[in-house]
Amino acid sequence: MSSWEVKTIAQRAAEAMPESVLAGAGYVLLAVGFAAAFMALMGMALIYAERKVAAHFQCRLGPMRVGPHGIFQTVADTIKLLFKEDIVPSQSDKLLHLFAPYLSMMATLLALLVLPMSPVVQIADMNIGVLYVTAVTGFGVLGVLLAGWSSNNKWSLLGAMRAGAQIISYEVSATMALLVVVMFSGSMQLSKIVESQAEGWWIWRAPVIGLVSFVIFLIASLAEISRTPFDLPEGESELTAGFHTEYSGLRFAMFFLAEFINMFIVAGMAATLFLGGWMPFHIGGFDTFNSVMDLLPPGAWFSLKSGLVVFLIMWFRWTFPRLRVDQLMKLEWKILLPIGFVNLFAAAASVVFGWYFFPIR
Amino acid sequence: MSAITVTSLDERIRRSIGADGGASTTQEYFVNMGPQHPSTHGVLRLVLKLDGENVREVIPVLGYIHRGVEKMGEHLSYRQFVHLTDRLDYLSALANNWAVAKAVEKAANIETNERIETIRTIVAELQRIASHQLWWGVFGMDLGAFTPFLYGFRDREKISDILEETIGARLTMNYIQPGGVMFDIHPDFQRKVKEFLTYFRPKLEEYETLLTQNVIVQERMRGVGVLTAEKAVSMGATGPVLRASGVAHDLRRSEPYGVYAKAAFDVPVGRNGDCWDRYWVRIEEIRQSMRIIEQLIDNIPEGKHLVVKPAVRTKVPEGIHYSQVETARGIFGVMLVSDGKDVPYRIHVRTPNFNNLWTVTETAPGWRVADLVTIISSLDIVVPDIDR
Amino acid sequence: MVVSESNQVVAPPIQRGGFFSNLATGLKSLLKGMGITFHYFSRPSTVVTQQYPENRATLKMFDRYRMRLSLPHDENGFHKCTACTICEQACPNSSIRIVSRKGAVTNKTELDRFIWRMDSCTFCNACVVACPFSCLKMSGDFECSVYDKSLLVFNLTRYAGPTSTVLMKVTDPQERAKMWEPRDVYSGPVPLRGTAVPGGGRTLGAPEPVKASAPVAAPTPAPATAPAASATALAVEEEGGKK
Amino acid sequence: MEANELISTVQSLEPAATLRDKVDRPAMSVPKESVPALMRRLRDEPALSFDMLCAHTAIDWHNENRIELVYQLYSTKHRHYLAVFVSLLRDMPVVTSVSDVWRIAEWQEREVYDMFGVLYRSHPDLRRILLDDDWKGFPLRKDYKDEFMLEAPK
Repeated sequence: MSSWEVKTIAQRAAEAMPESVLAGAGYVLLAVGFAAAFMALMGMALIYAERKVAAHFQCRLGPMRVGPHGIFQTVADTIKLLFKEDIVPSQSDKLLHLFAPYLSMMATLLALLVLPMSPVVQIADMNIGVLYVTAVTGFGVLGVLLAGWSSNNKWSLLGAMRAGAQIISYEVSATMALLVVVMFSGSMQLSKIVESQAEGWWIWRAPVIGLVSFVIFLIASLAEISRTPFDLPEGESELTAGFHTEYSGLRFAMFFLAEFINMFIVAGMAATLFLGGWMPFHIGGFDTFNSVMDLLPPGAWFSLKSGLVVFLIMWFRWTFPRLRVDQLMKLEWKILLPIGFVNLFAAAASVVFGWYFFPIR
Repeated sequence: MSAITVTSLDERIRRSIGADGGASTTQEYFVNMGPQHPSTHGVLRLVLKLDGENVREVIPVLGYIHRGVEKMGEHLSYRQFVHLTDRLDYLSALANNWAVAKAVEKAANIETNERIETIRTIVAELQRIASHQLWWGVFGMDLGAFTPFLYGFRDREKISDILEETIGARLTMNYIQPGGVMFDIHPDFQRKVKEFLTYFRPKLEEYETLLTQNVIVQERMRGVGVLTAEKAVSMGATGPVLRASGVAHDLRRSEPYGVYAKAAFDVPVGRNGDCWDRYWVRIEEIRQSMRIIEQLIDNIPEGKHLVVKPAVRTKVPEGIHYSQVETARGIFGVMLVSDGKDVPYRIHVRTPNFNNLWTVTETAPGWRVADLVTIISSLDIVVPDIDR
Repeated sequence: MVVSESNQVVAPPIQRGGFFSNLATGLKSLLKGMGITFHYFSRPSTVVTQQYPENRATLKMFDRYRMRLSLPHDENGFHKCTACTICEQACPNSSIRIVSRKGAVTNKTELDRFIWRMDSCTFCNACVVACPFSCLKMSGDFECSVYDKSLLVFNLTRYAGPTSTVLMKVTDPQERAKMWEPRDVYSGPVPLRGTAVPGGGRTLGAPEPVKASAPVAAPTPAPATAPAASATALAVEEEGGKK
Repeated sequence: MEANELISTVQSLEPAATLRDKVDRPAMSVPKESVPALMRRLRDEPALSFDMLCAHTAIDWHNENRIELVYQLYSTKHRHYLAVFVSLLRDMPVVTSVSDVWRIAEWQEREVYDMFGVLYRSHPDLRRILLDDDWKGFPLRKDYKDEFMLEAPK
């Protein structure tokens, strides 16, 4: 590894750009291509995982027919979706209707770019990484709102409005939880945050505070990506399919994919910020233990951790019912936000007085 | 005499919009919930007047699965009519069969024996449990939790198998006939029912943990869709819906038929008539039904399973004959108008869901769309039973 | 208006306390629910799914399971139906049509065709129960899907002729053979009781023009061990062969 | 309340009420003029308190040229039943609605209108309930015919 300098693709692009625009553009294309391919593959894998996990929660087997244990089921479904007729309602706002799924997808793609999946697999490493992720995930609500509005369907509009209110509200709490980690690690750069957890993960290193902010982050992010128990924008039993009622074929697949990749991003962010990212499980001082833990490559650690969070999210989905709109708002403004505030103050105090295990040397 | 005008649905909606054509109420809009909607449980259509998410008015529109059962009944013999009642409330097929059988037996003076009545009671109670299991699963799904649906169906499957072994059908059973039951119970019946009871008891506790005690479910149900006792009675609601409002009217208790008089059981009643009470009453009814079965299953007396030859067309003396039974959803009543032939002159079925449905027009306004789903689900509606 | 009599149980109210106790009980209830779902997730033995077409070998229907009506033929290939039409009268939706004929030798009414319309049958079992000679049975064969509704009209008898009792009294095989003649799959129109189905100009009993899609050959009443009726639509026959 | 007692109480409320025989529960025939007032008394009289209208339907006596309405009443308080019969002319079946006595009557009367063509005076929302608004005829009448109907089986 020593001969090969660790650089993100974005860095390489930036370096290449002054000399040759073409080379820079090539790197950008490489980055986008990588992200898009990753999205498609990860999306399929997640959908398959979701179906299997759901099935086993419900005493079922799930897809079993296409390939051994149905592993090619999502491939078959993808092919089906690609060939399906793309229906645009005649009374809809056609331009926005066509455009909305891309907007939703774009937000997901942009967030994916900064996720540090291992020290070498990170497309861009910004110094404002946390802020950037918060910003672009908030962008996704636009796609949902436009989809609901342009469909010219009352159920869609209801779903979109629910989504708008929900995502904007819960962003406050999610950011509040993120701030705790930013405070602890003293940086917004995601790679730095990961490195700051070499001695121990923030979820347990800062007693209680880390755990509380992890829980808040998880709940708020679930609401942001509208997964059960916060799947009101889609609320199958209430709004049939919510904002994407009028979508079919490829465009529906885009919403679907964005939803699942968002889940991965939430899991990845949770792993990065609270569970040490690609860092192996280390305990400060126990060197033998730490070296054993190092045997697993960083990428595997990241997958393991984010996989765990993904499983947790699915577990929630297949256990809990849905909240009502007013209860959703109550949970955010009356429960999560006060707790988040108190937690933030506690975090500030603990940073000032160094109240955590293995203080930064 | 002033002229009586017959209006139409369009007229009704126009009236709901208001005299000014909606100019002053720009906030409100109408949506169709159904006939194809995941939580209207079939082809029920509700025209909703909404203000944002808030329900202002509910106009149920019926008839999408009207099959004219009463008209068909005028051409079928009493024994043939039984199989049509399977298709009304298909989750209480046995209880519906029983209502017709009871009416014919009472009218034609057919004496059934103890064995027949015990078998009828046991299978009807088994089906009540199955119906409530299905409802529990669907209720969970309407609230957004998909898993209870599968658990409910998984356990209902056990009952379906038991009934299938004896009856030969899983849904449209046509088992209880005037003058007996179609088959005697299968030799394994008693053992399997006992096995089911031991299997299901811990599962019911799981149901409680998964939904009843879940804080989200409780908050979704608490105080939602309150139906006062006076209104419930005035709207003719029966079954768990009425009992949840605090009126302990249970035909099994007030006019025992079958061998209900022999079994000890409690009638669950609610306090406020909200969704929570309706939910709780049904869960408790599962327990009580299991109690009834437990008491009866070992005491099935010997005897014939059919006292009238099935090839004989039963003639019913002239007059009007009633019978009512308590199905899983309420009182199912049959009125036979006979002119002395073996075919009814007119047959009227009073179905519980028809009356129960209309309480939604009273309870839903003021709540949100999500609550409307909860309320409909807590009424446990079977649409073919409404439309007949 | 809570009527409190004996033998009644009244719904418990939902208990709610202060902010923190609500939070604690709420979280606890959620975790308990997750415990239940995880219990099933972690135990693959609790899976109840049946892999249907694959498990055909082990899938056994109950004896009383009501599907395909059949007119069981005994080991000699003869049935017990006397064409008394009681089942026809018992059928609530006119799914049964008994076509009888004057016997060539006996000069008595005997069964020519037993036509059963699966497309209008509700499997209510009324015919089976009503049959005074117990010659009908609802078999457990439930794989009856076909692409053409007209394939759902079955002729349940394999021969036109008297019952097995009458036939077995005649000891001479030559004489016996004169008394019955084979009947094949029926594919013509079937009148409902009291009215004719529009479009069908043909009458029952008359030789039918054989449709291209309809199965032509019919098994002769050979000594068959299978109790199922001969009249099996082609598609079903193929399905059965795969089992 | 016992059947005889019940009948005499009703007769004291409405002298024109007569016993309807060949019914297996207490049944009274009352003239159609007395319907809303009598029904209200039946509901409000403490000794009767028929607070539930279990079912409301009609019978078409085609040969006698009349339609007979049936109101099946139940009292959740006293747990007794009463069936009230009202005869109407088949050609002009008009009766006053009882929907302000029992809420459910509003929909049950709509069904009777839908199936028998009985018109209800002062009904808040009289329209068809199970059939389409533009349906012709009233199907549960004995002489109803349409092109979908098969002949009655012999």
